[in-house]
Amino acid sequence: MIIKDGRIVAFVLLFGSFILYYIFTRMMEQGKAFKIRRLAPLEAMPEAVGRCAEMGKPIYYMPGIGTSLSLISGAYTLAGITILGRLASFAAKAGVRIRLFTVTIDAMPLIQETLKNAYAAEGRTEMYSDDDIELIANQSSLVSRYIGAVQREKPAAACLIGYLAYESVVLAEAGNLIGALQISGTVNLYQIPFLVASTDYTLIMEEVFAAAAAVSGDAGAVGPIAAEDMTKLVSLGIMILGMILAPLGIKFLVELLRM
Amino acid sequence: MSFVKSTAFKYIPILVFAIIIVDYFSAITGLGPISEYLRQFAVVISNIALGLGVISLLRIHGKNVQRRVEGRWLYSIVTIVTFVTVFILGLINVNGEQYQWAFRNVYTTLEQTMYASTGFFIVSSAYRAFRARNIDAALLLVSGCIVVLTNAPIGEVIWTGFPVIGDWLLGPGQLPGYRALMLIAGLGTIVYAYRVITGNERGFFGRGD
Amino acid sequence: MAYPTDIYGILGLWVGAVLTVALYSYMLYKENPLYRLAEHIYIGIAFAITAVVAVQNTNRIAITPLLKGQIFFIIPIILGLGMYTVFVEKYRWISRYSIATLIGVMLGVVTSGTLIPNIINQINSTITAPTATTMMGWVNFVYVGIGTICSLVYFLFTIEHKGVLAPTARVGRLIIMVGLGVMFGNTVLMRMSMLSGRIEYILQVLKILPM
Amino acid sequence: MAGLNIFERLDKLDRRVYYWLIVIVITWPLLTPIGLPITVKSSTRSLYDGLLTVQEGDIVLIDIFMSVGTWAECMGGLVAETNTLIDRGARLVYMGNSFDVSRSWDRLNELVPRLATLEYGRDVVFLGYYAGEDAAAAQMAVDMSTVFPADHYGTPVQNLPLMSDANQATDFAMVLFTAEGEGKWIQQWGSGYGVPVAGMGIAMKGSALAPYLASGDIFGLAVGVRGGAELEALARMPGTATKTMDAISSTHLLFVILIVLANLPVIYSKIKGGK
Repeated sequence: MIIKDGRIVAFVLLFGSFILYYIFTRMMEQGKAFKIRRLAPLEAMPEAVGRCAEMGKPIYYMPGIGTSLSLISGAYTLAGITILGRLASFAAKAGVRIRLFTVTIDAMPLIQETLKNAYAAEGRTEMYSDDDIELIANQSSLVSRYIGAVQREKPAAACLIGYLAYESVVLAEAGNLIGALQISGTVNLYQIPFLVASTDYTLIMEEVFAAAAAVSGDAGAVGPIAAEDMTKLVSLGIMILGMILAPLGIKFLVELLRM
Repeated sequence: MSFVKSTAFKYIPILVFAIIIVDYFSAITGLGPISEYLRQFAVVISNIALGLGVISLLRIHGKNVQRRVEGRWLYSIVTIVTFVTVFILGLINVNGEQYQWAFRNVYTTLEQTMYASTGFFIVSSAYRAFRARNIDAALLLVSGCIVVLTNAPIGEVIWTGFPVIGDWLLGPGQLPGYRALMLIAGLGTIVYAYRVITGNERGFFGRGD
Repeated sequence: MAYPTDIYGILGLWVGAVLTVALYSYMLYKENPLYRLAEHIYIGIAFAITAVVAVQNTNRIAITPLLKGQIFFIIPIILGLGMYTVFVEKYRWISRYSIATLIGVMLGVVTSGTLIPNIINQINSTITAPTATTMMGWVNFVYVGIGTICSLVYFLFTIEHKGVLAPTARVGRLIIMVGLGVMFGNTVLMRMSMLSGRIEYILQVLKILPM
Repeated sequence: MAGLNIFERLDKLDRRVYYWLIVIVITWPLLTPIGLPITVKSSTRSLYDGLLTVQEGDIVLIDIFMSVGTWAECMGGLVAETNTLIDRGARLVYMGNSFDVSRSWDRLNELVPRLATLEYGRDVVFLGYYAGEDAAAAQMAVDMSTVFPADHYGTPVQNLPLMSDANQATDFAMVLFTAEGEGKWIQQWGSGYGVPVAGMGIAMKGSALAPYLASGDIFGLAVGVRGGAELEALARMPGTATKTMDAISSTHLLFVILIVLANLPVIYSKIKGGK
């Protein structure tokens, strides 16, 4: 067998999805319109930046605590950095300073370029400063640093978008205490309840990725998102069929999925 | 040269991805070690890149000291001195008594303490979130409280029914929500990977900018 | 474990206790100089220890094999050092190669790590008939199955929630709320056990509780 | 605050009030233990029963995934497991992929003085830190010595008699995970080589691992400090986890009371709004 046992379905799933994404991208390029849903957290960004401009305060950004871009958490960190680009263009227009805290040290060049590009696009290259990117060694020391800075500087808004773990409740509550407008988002499902509880807007699970796509808005980004709903429908179909087959004692589908 | 500077690197993620994923699916021997080496390469790159963080730390705090920024520079000295001392001690001998003392009494303590501080924040977070404004919030509240009372021995003392309902909630009760969230996270991740691979994600390795 | 008798041991315990109190003074009082001191010690020591570990790792994974003749370990070393070109505008393109390698590995790890656990296993567990053929087993099977389907419908976004989809998505949302409540409640256990550990430590240092 | 009724005042309660309340309700039972009875959950019992099937000389792998931050949650259970396994005469191999794992190992030795009575290298080995998840576990399953050419103290594994008997997955009677990182053992050692897998997880693992428990992929699970206390009760060795349980009771009760208080203003305003 060319494909390892137990991974055939995974193979079909991965490349089947890729083909589907490609088809939808092409459809979109040929004029078919897909509506990407409204994402309130993204739409709240101008408000957050506006508030900072009004109060003369910076906005805080935290793309999560993934230790390296090369890990699974790196995907969420990367999405967080893409969304940072969007925020930075609003911030550049309003002249609001972004202060960023991160432990993903190997993402530093990427963060730097994202900010520099966003500022340059608005003709505000002078806004960039290396000092606004604070790299911190690990998760818990970042927590101590962030909540300390929040109290001292009292930012008017904060974004926590990326791979978040236990710190989400601490950072969000610290921001809440000073009345900052907070936008959050994570794919770590254990943290969703805390973010929903303590921040004003939350990107839940895949919305983080959808938001990163909405940032660019072109066919290559939006098409696959529309196709994703198709993969959900397929999953639903399999589950409904399986639910009917199980009581009849037919194990065919279960066996098939194990392939 | 401009190809090397501005374009060639965009193909590297695709190449590396292809090697790892082919190794994952196929039984071709020989790819396994390459894929494993690539993962190790990533670890090495990240570890070497840590120096960027050290530079950032020394620059930010060094500037504070140099400019005598009020209310900050003395603290910045503490940061720099702590870093330099412990780092040098560690380089000399990681099993040395002084380094281990700092590790055990300062670092370990701070780690445990900061992590545990969530115990405070989780309560104030719940105090605000757990309000039965509508049926959705009421369900969150009730299921949360039952689990809390299931985990604590006192719950059983109050009512023997708590662990019974709680164990159901911890098992099948929460499973559909958990599964659906896992599923959409998974499907969303695959889409995202596709966008990065095809260069449709912004950023310097994307098509845009 | 007994209460230490040597000066370094006792000093260590007290340093630990003071740092614990310093960090908690933020929550129990407010941001203050003592907290700030602990914070600055923390970011310094965390970097020191992470950096020592990074040096060890680099040595172990790359430099030792390189010196033993595994010449290709020069690649990650060069790519790692390439990261530092961000400080020189003219050569910063080199850092893109390092980042590109990291992202490539991430893509491989993410896709291979997601397909089976996140997607296929979740679907398969939902449609696998219960092993114990009790009444409760089947009730749970039906609840979990229908619940998962409803919750997934809630997350359909390009298709409007109309007709039969509207009540399905609504039920889905409620079921997700139950799940989130359980996760919240469960997390409380861990947070409180850790906080209790810290308070016990302080009481031990003060010799109120035995070590 | 004048002019506000009690409910509105409750709504605006300074959070430091309940932060202090938490400190008080944790301290109080630590000083005067109540000792509420702890009922053992079935998943913990199956873990313990599994430990009791270990025969003299069997080799058990214990993966200490926890960082020092998680001691309060998982150390009690790890101690109870270790003690039980020593009673059974098992040979123990410890490792972990948190870089501070050596601190956890030292702490375990302080809490289980009997570990020192075993002969190091023959009955017990601490291999130390390893990096990576599935790939590392898969490699260990085939040839342990390629992942760990030497133990934590730098002794080559060839010089450790225990490791010559324990060089691949099938040499082990079971794998116990601690805190997290269970996925690789379930996938690589459980499904791959049929090695029984179980362990103790942080509280959140109670939800995440429920399906694995139901399907038999893991034979038992102790959940968080509560699970640790249950293990201690089964092994009749009350320790750190049991001590914590009173504080767990008091804080959890406080938590529920605060939630009820928080809801009074909501109910009040609903009644008032309804009029």
